[in-house]
Amino acid sequence: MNIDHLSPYILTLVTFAPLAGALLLVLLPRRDRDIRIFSLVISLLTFILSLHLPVHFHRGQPGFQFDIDKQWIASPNIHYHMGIDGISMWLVVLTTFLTPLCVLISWKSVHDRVKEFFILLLILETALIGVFTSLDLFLFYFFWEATLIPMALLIGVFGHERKVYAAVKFFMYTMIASVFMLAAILWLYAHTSPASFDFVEIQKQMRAGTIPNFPAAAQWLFLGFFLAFAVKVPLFPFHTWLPDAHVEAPTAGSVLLAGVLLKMGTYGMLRFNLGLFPEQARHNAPWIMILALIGIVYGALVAMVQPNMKKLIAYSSVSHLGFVVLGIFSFTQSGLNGAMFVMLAHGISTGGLFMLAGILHERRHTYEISEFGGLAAPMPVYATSYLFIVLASVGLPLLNGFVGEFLVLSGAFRNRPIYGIIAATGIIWSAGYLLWMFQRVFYGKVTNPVNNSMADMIGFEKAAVWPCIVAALVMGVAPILWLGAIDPAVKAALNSVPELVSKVVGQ
Amino acid sequence: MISVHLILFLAFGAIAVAGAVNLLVQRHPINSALSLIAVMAALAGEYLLLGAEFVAAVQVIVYAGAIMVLFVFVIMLLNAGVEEHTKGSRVAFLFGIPGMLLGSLLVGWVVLRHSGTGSVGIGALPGTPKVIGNMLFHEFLLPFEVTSILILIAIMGAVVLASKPPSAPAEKVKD
Amino acid sequence: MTQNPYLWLIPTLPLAGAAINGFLGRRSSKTAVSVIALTFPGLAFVLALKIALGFSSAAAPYVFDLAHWIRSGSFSADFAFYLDQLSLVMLLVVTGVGFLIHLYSVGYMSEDPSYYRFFTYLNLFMFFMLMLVLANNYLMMFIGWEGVGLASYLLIGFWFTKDSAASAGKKAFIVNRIGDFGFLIGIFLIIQHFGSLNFTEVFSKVQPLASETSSAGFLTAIGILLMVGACGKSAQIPLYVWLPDAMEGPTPVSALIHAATMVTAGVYMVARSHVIFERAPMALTVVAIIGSLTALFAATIGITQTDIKKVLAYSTVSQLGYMFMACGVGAFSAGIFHLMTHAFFKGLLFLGAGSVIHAVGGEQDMRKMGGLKSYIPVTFGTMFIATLAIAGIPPLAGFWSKDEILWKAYQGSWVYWLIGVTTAFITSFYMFRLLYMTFFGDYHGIQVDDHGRAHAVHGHDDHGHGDPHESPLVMLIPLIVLAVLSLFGGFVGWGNHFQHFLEPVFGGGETTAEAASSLTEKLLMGVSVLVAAAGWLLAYVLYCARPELPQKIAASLGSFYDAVLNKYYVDEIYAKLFVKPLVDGSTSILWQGVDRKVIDDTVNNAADGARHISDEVRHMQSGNLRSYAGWIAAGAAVLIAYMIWLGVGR
Amino acid sequence: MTTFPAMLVQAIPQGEDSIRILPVLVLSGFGIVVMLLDPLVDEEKSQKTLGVIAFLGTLAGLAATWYMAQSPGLAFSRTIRVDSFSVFFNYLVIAIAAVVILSSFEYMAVQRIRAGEYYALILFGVVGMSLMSSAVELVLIFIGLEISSISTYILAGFRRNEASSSESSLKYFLLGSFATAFFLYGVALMFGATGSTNIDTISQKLQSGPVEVLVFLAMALMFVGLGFKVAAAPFHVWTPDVYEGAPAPVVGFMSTAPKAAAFAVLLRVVFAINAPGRFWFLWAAAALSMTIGNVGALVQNNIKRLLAYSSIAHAGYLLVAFAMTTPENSATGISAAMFYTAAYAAMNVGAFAVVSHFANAGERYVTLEDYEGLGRSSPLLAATLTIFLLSLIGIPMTGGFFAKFYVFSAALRANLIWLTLIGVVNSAIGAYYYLRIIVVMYMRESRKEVPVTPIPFGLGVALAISILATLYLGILPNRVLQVAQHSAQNLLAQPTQAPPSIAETPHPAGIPAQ
Amino acid sequence: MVPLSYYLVLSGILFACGVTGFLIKRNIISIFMSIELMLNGVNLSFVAFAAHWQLLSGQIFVFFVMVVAAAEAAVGLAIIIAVYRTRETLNVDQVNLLKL
Repeated sequence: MNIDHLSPYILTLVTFAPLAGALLLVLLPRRDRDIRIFSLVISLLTFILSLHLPVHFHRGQPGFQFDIDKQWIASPNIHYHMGIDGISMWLVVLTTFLTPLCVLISWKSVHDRVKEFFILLLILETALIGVFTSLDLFLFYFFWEATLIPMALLIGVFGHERKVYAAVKFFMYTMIASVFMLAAILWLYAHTSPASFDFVEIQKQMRAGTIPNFPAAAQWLFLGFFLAFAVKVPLFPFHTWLPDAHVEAPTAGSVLLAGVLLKMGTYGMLRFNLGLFPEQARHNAPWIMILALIGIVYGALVAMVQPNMKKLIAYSSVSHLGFVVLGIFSFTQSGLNGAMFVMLAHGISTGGLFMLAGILHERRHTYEISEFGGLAAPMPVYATSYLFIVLASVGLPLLNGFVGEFLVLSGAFRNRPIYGIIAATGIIWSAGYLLWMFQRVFYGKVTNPVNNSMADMIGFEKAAVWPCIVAALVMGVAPILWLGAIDPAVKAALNSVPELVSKVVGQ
Repeated sequence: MISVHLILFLAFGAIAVAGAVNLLVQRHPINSALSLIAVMAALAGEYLLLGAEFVAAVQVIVYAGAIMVLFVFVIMLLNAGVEEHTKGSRVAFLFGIPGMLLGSLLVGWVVLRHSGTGSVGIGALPGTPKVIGNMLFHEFLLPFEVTSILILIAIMGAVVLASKPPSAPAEKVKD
Repeated sequence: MTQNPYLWLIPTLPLAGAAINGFLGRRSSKTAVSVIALTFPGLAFVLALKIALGFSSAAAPYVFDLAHWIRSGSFSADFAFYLDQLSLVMLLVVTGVGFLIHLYSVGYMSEDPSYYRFFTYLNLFMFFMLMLVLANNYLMMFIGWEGVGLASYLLIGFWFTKDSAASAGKKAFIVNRIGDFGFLIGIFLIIQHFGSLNFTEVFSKVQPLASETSSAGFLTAIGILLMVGACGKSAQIPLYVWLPDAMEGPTPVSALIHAATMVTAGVYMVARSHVIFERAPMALTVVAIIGSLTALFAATIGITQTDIKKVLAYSTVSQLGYMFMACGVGAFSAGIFHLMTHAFFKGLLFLGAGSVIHAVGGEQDMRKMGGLKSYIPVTFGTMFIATLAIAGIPPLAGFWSKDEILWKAYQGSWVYWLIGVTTAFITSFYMFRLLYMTFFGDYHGIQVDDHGRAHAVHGHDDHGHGDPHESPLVMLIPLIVLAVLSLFGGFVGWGNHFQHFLEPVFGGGETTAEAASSLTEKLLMGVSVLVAAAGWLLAYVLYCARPELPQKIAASLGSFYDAVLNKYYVDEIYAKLFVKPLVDGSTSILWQGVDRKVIDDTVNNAADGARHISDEVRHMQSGNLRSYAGWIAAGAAVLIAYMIWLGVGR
Repeated sequence: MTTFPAMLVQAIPQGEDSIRILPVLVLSGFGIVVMLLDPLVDEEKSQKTLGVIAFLGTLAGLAATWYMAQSPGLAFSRTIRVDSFSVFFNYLVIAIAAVVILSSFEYMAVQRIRAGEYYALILFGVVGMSLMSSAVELVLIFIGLEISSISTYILAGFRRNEASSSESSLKYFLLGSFATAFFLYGVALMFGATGSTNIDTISQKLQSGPVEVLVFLAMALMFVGLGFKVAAAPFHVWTPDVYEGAPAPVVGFMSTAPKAAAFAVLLRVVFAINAPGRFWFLWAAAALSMTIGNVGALVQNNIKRLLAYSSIAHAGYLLVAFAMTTPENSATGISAAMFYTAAYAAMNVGAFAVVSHFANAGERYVTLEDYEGLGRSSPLLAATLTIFLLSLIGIPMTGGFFAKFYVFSAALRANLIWLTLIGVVNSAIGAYYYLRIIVVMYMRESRKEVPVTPIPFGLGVALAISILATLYLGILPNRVLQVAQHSAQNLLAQPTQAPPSIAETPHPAGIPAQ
Repeated sequence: MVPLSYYLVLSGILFACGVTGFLIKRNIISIFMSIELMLNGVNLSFVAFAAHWQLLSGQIFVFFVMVVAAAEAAVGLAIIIAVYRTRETLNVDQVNLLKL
């Protein structure tokens, strides 16, 4: 059966298809239209390829699937080890799903250096997928760093007024944080015997307790990893790079940044902080959860008063990602399932929001909310789509936002009721800032005459935004499709925390 | 009792140190150069005491002779005048001299206390031209040959640097 | 009982309607839209009736499992429907009244430019409301719960070009969210203690538990939290503030959502969870107190309002308070009974009000009306019936339910009864005040000819001539039907039929009521009737016989009157207490303060600091060769000293 | 008593011996050829022809190295050792020279520099370096050091009508000979302490007998000299000025090749001799260099000066690998250091090749402002430079990453947690100023008219080689690393029982001291 | 009989003088001469040690040092001339175009 032929290589294919596309793109002549079409085709191809994963994924079976493990470098003992479980699979699909939409939304909005733009976009996609598929710490770190450059360039070259500041801030923030992770990785490599970067191998040795003075160092290693991830998430108080990066980034950049890049952090926490240092994860959970709570409330409150649409969405991301972290460190089945689901949901809905914001910017070249008002009259379709996405991220039942938040909250509540309660206020705040923004932008009379003549969504924009809406709806109505794969993986992740198993039972 | 050897050593040493100090305090390069020659001559004497007659000879002929002549020549060529004081120099005096004295005292103390307590007599190791040449062409063949390259470079460098520079380079054409 | 495999169709049909109208409505004609919009809820109603007919009272709750929704570990919540007497009653009310109001809207909204949008929302509302009442577990109930919130948000803000409307919608949604927050926490508690949200499972686990009479346990907590949710949805103190503003929406919306169905969801939820409440007396007390206070409080405000819809709004709040009071004293069936009758007459009142507004070209201020009964007799007639009903004049619907509640309240505590009776008095007073101000005396309204404004503001039609005029037939039919229901709907309560019908749900817990002497009951009944009559009389005196008196009284009352007129300044207080501090605090402290000043500046300062140090380091490179030599010599000295120290040390 | 002819006969080196210095012979041969041809070919053509000859010379040198590698062993009465260690560094320095020569073609023409001496000096310099890397005799090392130094002193002053050039030459020369004097004094004391200048013998002596203070003193002094050569703090002060003033290709050359050779010597001195009491000094030097280099570079606007600071920083990273004590750690440390030199050479030579091309006549365009908008005006050049910069930052898949990676993992294996942390934090800070260049190239629009000429053939080849090397070391570092590890073994496992050379036996006719 | 250490101290003093000279002299040529002084100091210790160990190699080294010194002298003086040509000064404190 050809599936069995394909399965070992599918991850490699999915990961490197965009890169191959980018390389071909280098050779293509600078005819913008062809370049756009070509990159759209590539990204769609990648998406279709990636659908192979959920289709042939053995649900209910924990552990990594489709894995491929070949030695790459003998010394250091680096393996080309890729594999996915229910957790990473959906993130991969999320990435491949969002990229074509990014191509579409950039169709008209990018006129200058189109070629470079799409090359960077595709390279970025490869790097992102790689982060989620690689099981070798070295490989992981490579892809992790590799996401930096294209993203920084996307912001810095194709961004808006203060693009350079934002790009450098983004790069340095993440760079400085991730070197600590590198140090931790190196420590692990230096102290494992046989020396290895392999996640599974290290986990084995860690469990067997054969790593010399691991207990002493574990706390520091945990922090090393955690810092890198916390900055990426971004967890309060490491979040200040996010609003700047978002405001300055081009639409596609924002979409991938919010949709996928942030998930790298939470994914890392889930995979490595829990997977490798369960003990420390548990001991540090309280303050981490408190940071997450601060993030939820703080992000929401600050978002509420932002005069700039993109900044508002950025802060809302801080708030939503707070939910994810909270769920992860609640160490409950629901919490982790919820965290995973929020990641996906946030990817879709915030991605959609950024696209919609981009559509406005396209027409008015500003994100200032005060510039708009009463838009529902001139652009009804746009308004409706916007409302839909807004409701999704407000967490309305039957839309994707709700399921995740509900699970996270119930998990957090189970772990520490007060945390659950504080976090639950988030549903009030989110309704507050999003609906207020919606009202200021779309309701009331058209104050600024320019807005009367604003065109409604055009074909590309619909093609880019509506898939998000559909996805939001499907995820809200049939979350079971996703949870089916996530649940066992999460259970496995939790079981790597032996003394918590009892706690998990029943949830 | 104080041997002749020691007296000679002290005498030459005194001259050498005096010359060295004079090199420092003299403000005109020529004087410094002459005092340096004195130092070298004195050292030649020390070499003789140690039996390195050939070395002593070379010291006088090549070092004091050729090299220092080169110095004097350049001084004359550029008619370097008395060196004037500048702000940096005072700092150098304040820290440099005491620092160096301290350093040399430290080193000297160490040497006195910790180095091999052996002592050497007059002409302890006669370094006649013959034996020296013998060694140069056996154990030290390679270094010896290689020095030729060193000298080659030196000549070339001197030629390049001292010769008159060419006209200013031309701007590349932008096409 | 008979299987109802098509039960799931009941909520789905309106959804289908909404979908069709939503996607195609923009391009299709008004008639097509109205056909769609009417057919699907209509079919739902028919199905509901069919089920009701095939429904045997003895039947155990019927659960229809449709599909999985959330599965996480051992926790699961599915799309499943739960049909028992209680949900059947709600089902009939929602579909029935809902359909009538749809019918009414066809006339009322006929001139509105975005006609299809209205019916899309309306059908959507039906869908969520039915989900709510048919839910098999709390989470699915929550779906409907939030969904109806959404629908009301959309419908209140239907005329979104009006800022007040948009704000009202937002306010409604957010205030509801605050309630939902409580509800959600309650749900978490339930999960934590019962590991499930299915009604059957939860209740069966609750049954054996002892009543928390002595101390407040988690049941009490759950109860109170659920009540918080109910307060939000059913506009009880302190979360009632959104309902009056909600009158910004089109009148049919007010009738359907903010009178007949949605706002009663809270009552339904409390009744649904009666098993929990019965074991948490403290929670019940809370419910009762909130209910009674709200009833009285809102009624007093109702006296002074001059906007016809605002009066009805406050009266709704107060009536809902009644229902909660009933639940609070454990008379769940009475509460539900009142819920049903209230749906009839309050729906009727709103529709009537709509018809009036429609008649006078969009005017809502009663002081600009008067003497309309000659112009619009049918409206007057039906509204008169409704007024009688709500005032509790026998034998109309309101009388039975209100009397039932008062009697049960009396059994609970005489205080409740007293409040109830007072409220009844006030209610009948302001209702008749409304009636007199609107229909009697002579017409103070301007001869409306600037229909343009009328259209712009409300967009309902009135055929272009000056005098007030009767509404079209399509609007009158619902009025008449509801009037009939208000007249005779109460008789189902005759001899506690209704209560017995609901017994399988609420159990015999209330049959104790039978034990009490029926003499007192009769006595109290008399009192309440008298009170109602008194209210009527007072209203007659003040607003028909001696119209000049009210001003005097108002003047004499002075500031107290102002306070009541301004709804006790509650909105202002909330704004000052919560909204403003939140916004200002977030802006100045969190955003500009913490985010900009503290965090971001720290980062930037760190960068600048590094640059500054770098500048210092550069000055190591003075360019002076001797200083370089100095560095080298110094380094050498340190190194030599260190090495010698090492060497000597050993 | 042998006769003089007999002596001459004896003096003629045996076949083996001459093979083991074949690169030296070949290179000096070519150097001389270039010198001799210089007057013959006319000014215009001389640039190219001589350059090509010099390039061929380096190729021949590589071939010679390969041939030499076939017969490992000692030569010239144990002053030379041919083992994979020396072969490694021979290859490295000659390859660097080759690339630099390629990238100099255009520069020569543009700057009107006398080609003959230039190429000859490079070749002779390489001779010195190859001697440094294969000599096991301190005096020979000293001479090699002097050869390479003096040739670079001269090269630094090659832009002779630029005051800055001659100044840099002067500073380099004076400070250089100052430092060399220290080194020499160290050698003398070492000789005094052990009675030998042969590294093997010294290490044996040190292992066998008690280590006296004199040795420590000697070590200190030698460190001063070598520290200066590798630009390690606090002996780095000369670097920025000299690099700024010297011709760009020369900087590319002298920031890599002599450094590599000096590191080779340092490795021998530190590990082969197993220098006593070195740990904390090296630790401090590493930390200091990293920090000073990176911090100093943050605000630089002249790209050459910026890269000078960066080279200080990289010397610091490299020194981290030296702070090893136990033998097994030393092995990893040595291999890491060797890999680092190679990787650093690849990326830095490339970077300077770009700089020297872009600098244009009289090195007008060497500030960051000049690089504004390069990404638009010359995408290829910008992309190339970007690759080298990313490698210098240490982004994975580039040689720079693995270089840092090996060094730091070696350090961690030796439990140098703090040093590693200082290192990684530094490399993060360092990212900033490299990023600045990228930012300037891509994210800013050019404000002034900067001529960008197409990349000529020679330079193109040079860049291609450097890029390939950088990426090769970044993607398949294995082979190079294996070589490095093997040579590390060689370096550590010195023949303990070597027959004492005549140089150490008392002279037969020695007159007993009276 | 003179103790070896005397010779060493002497050479040390000379070396130190050389270093000091390098630091305090301002005329480039004088500075250069200080370097020569340092080398001389080194030479002395070479010869002394040679005598101490009875190893001629010590004396051989002196030759090499001298050669190196000669070479350095040639190059150095050439450089000095080049500098003088561009800057018309021999005062090292004024040769500071390159800084910071």
